[in-house]
Amino acid sequence: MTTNLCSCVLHTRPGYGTRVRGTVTAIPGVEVHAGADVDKLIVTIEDTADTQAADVFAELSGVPDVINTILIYHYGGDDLDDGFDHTRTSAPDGQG
Amino acid sequence: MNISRREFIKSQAVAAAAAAAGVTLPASLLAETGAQQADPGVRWDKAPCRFCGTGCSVLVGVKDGQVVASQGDPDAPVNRGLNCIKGYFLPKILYGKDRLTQPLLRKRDGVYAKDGDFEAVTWDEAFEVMADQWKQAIKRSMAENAGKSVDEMTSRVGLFGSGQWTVWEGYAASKLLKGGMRSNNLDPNARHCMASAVGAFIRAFGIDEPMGCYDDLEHADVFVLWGANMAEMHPILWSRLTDTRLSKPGCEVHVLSTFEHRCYELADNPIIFHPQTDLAILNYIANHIIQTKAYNKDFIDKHVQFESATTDIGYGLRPEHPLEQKAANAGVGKKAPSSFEAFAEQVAPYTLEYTAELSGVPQENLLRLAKAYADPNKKVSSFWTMGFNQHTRGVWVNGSCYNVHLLMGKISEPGNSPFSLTGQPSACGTAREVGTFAHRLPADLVVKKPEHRAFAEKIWKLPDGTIPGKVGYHAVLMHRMMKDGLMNCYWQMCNNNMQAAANLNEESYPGWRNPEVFVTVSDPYPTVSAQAADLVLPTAMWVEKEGAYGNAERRTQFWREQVSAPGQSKSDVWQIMEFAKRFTVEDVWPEDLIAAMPDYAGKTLYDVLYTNGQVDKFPFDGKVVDDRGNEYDNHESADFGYYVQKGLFEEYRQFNTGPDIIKKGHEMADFEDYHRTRGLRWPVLDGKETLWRFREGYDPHVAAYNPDVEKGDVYFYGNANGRANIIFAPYEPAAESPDADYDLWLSTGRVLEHWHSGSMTRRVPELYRAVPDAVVYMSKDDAKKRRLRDGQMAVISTRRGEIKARVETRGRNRPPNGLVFVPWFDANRLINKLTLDATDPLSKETDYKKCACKVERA
Amino acid sequence: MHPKDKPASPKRRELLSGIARTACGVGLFGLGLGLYSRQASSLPAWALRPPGAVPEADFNGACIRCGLCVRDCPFDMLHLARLGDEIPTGTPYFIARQAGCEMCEDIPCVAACPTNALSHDLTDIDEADMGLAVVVDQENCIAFRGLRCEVCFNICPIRGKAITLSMQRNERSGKHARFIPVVHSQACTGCGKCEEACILEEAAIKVLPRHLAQGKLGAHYRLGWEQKQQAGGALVTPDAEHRYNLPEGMRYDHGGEGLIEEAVPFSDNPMDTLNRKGPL
Amino acid sequence: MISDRPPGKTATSEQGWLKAHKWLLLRRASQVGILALFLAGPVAGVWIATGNLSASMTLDVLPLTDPLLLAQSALSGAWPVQSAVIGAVLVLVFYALVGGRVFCSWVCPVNMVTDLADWGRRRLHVRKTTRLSRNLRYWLLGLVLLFPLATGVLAWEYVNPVSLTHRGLLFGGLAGAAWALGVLGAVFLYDLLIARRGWCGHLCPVGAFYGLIGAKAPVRVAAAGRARCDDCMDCFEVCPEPQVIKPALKGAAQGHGPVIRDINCTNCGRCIDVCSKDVFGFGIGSGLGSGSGSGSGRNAQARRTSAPAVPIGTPGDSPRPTRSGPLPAGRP
Repeated sequence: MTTNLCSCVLHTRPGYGTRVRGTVTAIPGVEVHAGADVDKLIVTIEDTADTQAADVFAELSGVPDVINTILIYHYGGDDLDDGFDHTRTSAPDGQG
Repeated sequence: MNISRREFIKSQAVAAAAAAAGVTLPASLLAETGAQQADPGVRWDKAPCRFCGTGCSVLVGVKDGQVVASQGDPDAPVNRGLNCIKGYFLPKILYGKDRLTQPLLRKRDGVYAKDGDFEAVTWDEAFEVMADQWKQAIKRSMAENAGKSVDEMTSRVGLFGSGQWTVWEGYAASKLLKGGMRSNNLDPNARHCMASAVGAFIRAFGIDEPMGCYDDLEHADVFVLWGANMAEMHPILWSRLTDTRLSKPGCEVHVLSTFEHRCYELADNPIIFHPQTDLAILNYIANHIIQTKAYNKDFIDKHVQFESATTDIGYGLRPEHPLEQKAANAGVGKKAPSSFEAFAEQVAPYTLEYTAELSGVPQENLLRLAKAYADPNKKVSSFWTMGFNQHTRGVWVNGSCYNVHLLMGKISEPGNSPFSLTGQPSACGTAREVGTFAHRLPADLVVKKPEHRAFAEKIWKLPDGTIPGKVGYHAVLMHRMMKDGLMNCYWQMCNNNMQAAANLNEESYPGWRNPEVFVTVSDPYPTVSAQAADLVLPTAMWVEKEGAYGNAERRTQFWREQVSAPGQSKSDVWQIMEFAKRFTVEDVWPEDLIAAMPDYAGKTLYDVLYTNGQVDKFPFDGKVVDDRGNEYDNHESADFGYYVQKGLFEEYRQFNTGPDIIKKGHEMADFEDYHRTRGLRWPVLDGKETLWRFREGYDPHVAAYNPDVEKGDVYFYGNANGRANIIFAPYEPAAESPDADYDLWLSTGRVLEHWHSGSMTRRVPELYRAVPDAVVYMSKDDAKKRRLRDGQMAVISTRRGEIKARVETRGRNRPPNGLVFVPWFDANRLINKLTLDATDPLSKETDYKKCACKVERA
Repeated sequence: MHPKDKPASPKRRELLSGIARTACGVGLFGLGLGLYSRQASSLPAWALRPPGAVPEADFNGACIRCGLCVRDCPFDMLHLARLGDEIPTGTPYFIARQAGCEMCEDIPCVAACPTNALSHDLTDIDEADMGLAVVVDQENCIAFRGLRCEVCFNICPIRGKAITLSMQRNERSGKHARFIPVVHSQACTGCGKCEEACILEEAAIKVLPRHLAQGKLGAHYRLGWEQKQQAGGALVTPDAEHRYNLPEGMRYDHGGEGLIEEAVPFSDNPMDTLNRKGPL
Repeated sequence: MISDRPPGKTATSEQGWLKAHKWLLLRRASQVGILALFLAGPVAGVWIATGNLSASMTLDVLPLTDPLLLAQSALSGAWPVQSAVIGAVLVLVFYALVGGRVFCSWVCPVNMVTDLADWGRRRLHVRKTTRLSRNLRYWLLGLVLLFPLATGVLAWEYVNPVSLTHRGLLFGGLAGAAWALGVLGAVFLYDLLIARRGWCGHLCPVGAFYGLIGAKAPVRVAAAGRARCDDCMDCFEVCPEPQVIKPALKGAAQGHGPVIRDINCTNCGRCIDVCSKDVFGFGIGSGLGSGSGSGSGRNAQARRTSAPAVPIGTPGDSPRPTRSGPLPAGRP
């Protein structure tokens, strides 16, 4: 099964970085890593059981106070949770 | 610290987006993305540092069979991730451009010739020629020993080993020489380094090695440095000491040396004394303690007995030397029983006035030092290294320091510690503990005692009377014997004695190049020693083999083989065991000895010593696997077909661990335990380390030996009566002092950037650039008097030779007028041409710190 | 062409116009040379002048590019800039990272200089000013990370004055000290030995021209404590004695310590202790 | 007529090759020898003369300084050191005696290249040349001295081929030597293709300066045997400053003496070599006080007759050089 993982930069209206972070974090598969203080959110989007990363990405531009979204990185491949590590038994999310 | 593939991809995605947006990532995230990107595919594993006796742990990063990265081990208790400048460059020592990769033999017309040129040969040819030489020499020894008792036997073959050997290398060598070849001519370079400390430990406590540990560095209120430039020689310990000095209110540092060095930057009480007068200063302190009645009477009554050393014992020179002729008791180490009152009388002449006059130290400095020791409320740790050990009265001066601590009872508890630091990474673990000294057997046993020999023969499954009872030739004596043609085969491993041994021109070099002598040198690099050898064997070093080192605080640390050695290089343990295959018992043992164990007839020494059911007990399935699933090679085990290191270590453990051992107190943990830990401090009992020895609560042996011991009290179980010895020794002058012709003291030593003889550190370009050449440190006045300026070439000469070096009056070492200091690492300036081969008659350790020289314009 | 209209003969005219042409040509050449020389006179920050060099603006006039200083350097660490180098051609320089100045006491390079481009007023090498060492990278300097290096300190010829070590606690390890190199601008001669010896792949300590290396305090501002020390006392009338309302057992130090609890908390009267106010 | 016969051929055939190249060989020996003295240090480790033509120290005792450079340095405001002043005075006195432009023909390494270019012109029959004023060099000299005064920078030293070459060879190692060759190559091509004797004879301010120093030098070439001249023109053909010959050789009628008094005569002696009629020879003239060739009289305007020169290297003598090999006072 194919898994998608993207990262993108979300530009928000000046001063709304923190607020937008709260909004988008609630979306399944979305994680905000940094940048709320400078109104440029560093966001990753992963496929979940119900959603495709691409759809979520499109959805993000519709979030209030988001000015622009730029896709930076996309990974699409198999077996994201297999074969890399022998010592860890459980992946951080069990959705691979 | 693997992360999952998903996390890895995600971290890359985040890093890319952050870079695009110009957003700074939080440190925690950065570490995750950064670390994984910086070293993908690097396998990390731990190893102790290759250099000094501190025993810092490092992590070694290997990729594609090369050590590509290193870091201080953040989980190591000694260094907590830190390194000194040498440790920083550890990987580079493996990759000097001139690594030796094949055996080299001096040849002419296709055959070995002493005056031939080096040619590449196979290992087979190398060992064939070498074994032939050794067999001839052993044959002569056997003829000479015919009819002699085991206590009178001598041998014409010898091996010069090392405090840089791994534990099993030293053990395998000890077994081959003493058990196999019946030669006690096995001595380590620790003879030049730690022998005086060993002698004093045995004389005072009956058991070797410090009672304290590095944690004393955090617990002491007062630090006293006696002839130890810790700031440069034990850099990480010095940073611990400094931290304590900075952070603990009232902490003070006393530094004593014959010249000003980096430690004086931190000194609260800086003391520069005239060479050799440390003996007097220590007696003055003892006198002060007694005069002011500050001594711990209770401790003395319960735990101490008094003795008195034989005096006027000479200087360990050749017997025909005038100084030896003049000495009343040359080489006599006997002690006479004494008492507190007698001791008090003996130290009484060492008054403040007399000592200040003799030592050149202002009275107030001496008094301050004595008061620090005498203050019952201050915990005092004394540290010393070569200033005490490389001393014609090294055993005495070590002992006099114990005297002071014992008078006050300031010993064997946190912060109160007389502490002998070591120079080499395994001076303790290998040189001392596995019996590589000419007089020793593993675990503090000695060849002189028949019951010790019998115990070793039992473990080694050898016939009774195999091990000779006469002490072999020590390091300095070996060179004299070679020069005199009485020792004919010499094998040097893992050190550089041609650069180390004193009086090169008159003793070492003529000895090595004596046509009657065959010299083998095993080394990774073409050192001065290799140049002077007849056969050079390329050697695997450091993490090119599985190893174990024991540092100065009794901590034994293991590492696995990380990378393969280049070319045909082989580890020392491989060389020793492989060489043993060249000898049958008939070659080395007389018939009556073989008759005692007829099963051994026709067998090789390899069969007898190493495939004895013990060393070859642990199977090897082609790889070593760690607890994270990483796989490592082990070339020796692959070659011999069993887990060599484990077999040797576990057999060695029969000497120090077990119900029937002779000398308790050296217990060690299982082989595998050491691979799991950042080292363990012995004795390890029930899996627990011992931090402070001889004190109830810290050391379980105390209660075992003395069930009536009070809580927290001490018991010096190394001695049969449980008491430590306070041994009076007077001040006696140095072997050679400045005079009209040679008007300066010459002291030698080391620098932070280079270690051992510079054979490794000088091959690190950055270290070489930082300190390229040895210079002669001298005072501005002395330089001016000789019309010398900084940077000018000067000739430094003694009665034995001369070298040229640039003058340095502004450097890190500031000698007082009348003394010059030359560091030791520079193969182009062999300071050992100048130094005198006078030794402590008791420890046989050379005094590299004192002889007379002159300095002139080149 | 109306030769008769002109008072000058054709020959004279030719001569005059020739002179004019020459003057023009030479002028243009001079302009070009001037522009080129301005550009060629700039010294990159990594190139250092020998000891005693006059300020760079004067140096390019004073130095006659003879190379005698280079030849007289006993350590061969001086170079003469070649055509095409970024350094004014023919002038002496050294690159600290390659080889620093050994600071000979007799300063042979200065003695050799025929023009005072290396000022003969410099007689004490410790007074030389070739630049100023700066620890430019505190992130990668391993001493800042707690490793025991101190090569720059060890090699510094103005020992203990130009570079000192500031000993600080290593909070991360909790039991080691850090030995941090600190450069003192008054004592540093810019000899470059520290940069040469720095064991990093890129030196973390670099010698820079002083104008690049140093900040400058606003002309109006003085450091009070330094001025007080220099003056040997307060610049204005010292503070009068202060007195404070304090509970028993407390003291107040005006000088800086502030509130101090007395070492002996017990009064002879047990009731005082029992009835004492405040937290236990 | 001239072009078809290499100059000096007649002299060679009549008097032998060696004699027809005597002064040329001596000059080359001097130029190469001086260079070798300097190169012996960096190449072979034999330190005889250190520094370069700008300032040097020979055997640790003899300082020599280029007075022009010292003047520039001083004009920029730098106070010279005593030894440098002594060195400059020594140089000034020497060239004032032997002829200023002796520097050009006997010392300067660029001369070998420009001579080569001129030889190439003859061999390749390059006739085209840009006409330049021979006075251009004085303009440039003025400019050279003006620069340090105005800007405090020795601007000339950034482009001076003489010192660039010498420094390149002595201090630059292989790369420096390559640069030196490059600079020399440029001068060579300029002289070969653009202007005959363009550099040394028209532009070089260093030569101009030395010419002025030696204005009244007693050592001169004299056309003592001008009566024998057969008008072969070889001397004009080889002379780097041919304008200097005419008054002495052909000016008898105008009352000119036979001594070449022009300050731009480089005392190279090439005219002596190539003349099959032994017209020329070196001599010590009483040039001082003759008033000729001074300041304004640059262009062969020796107006007064003066005492005939005393020949010192006259034809027929065995080759007896005035100096053997490298000049001992070798103007660095």
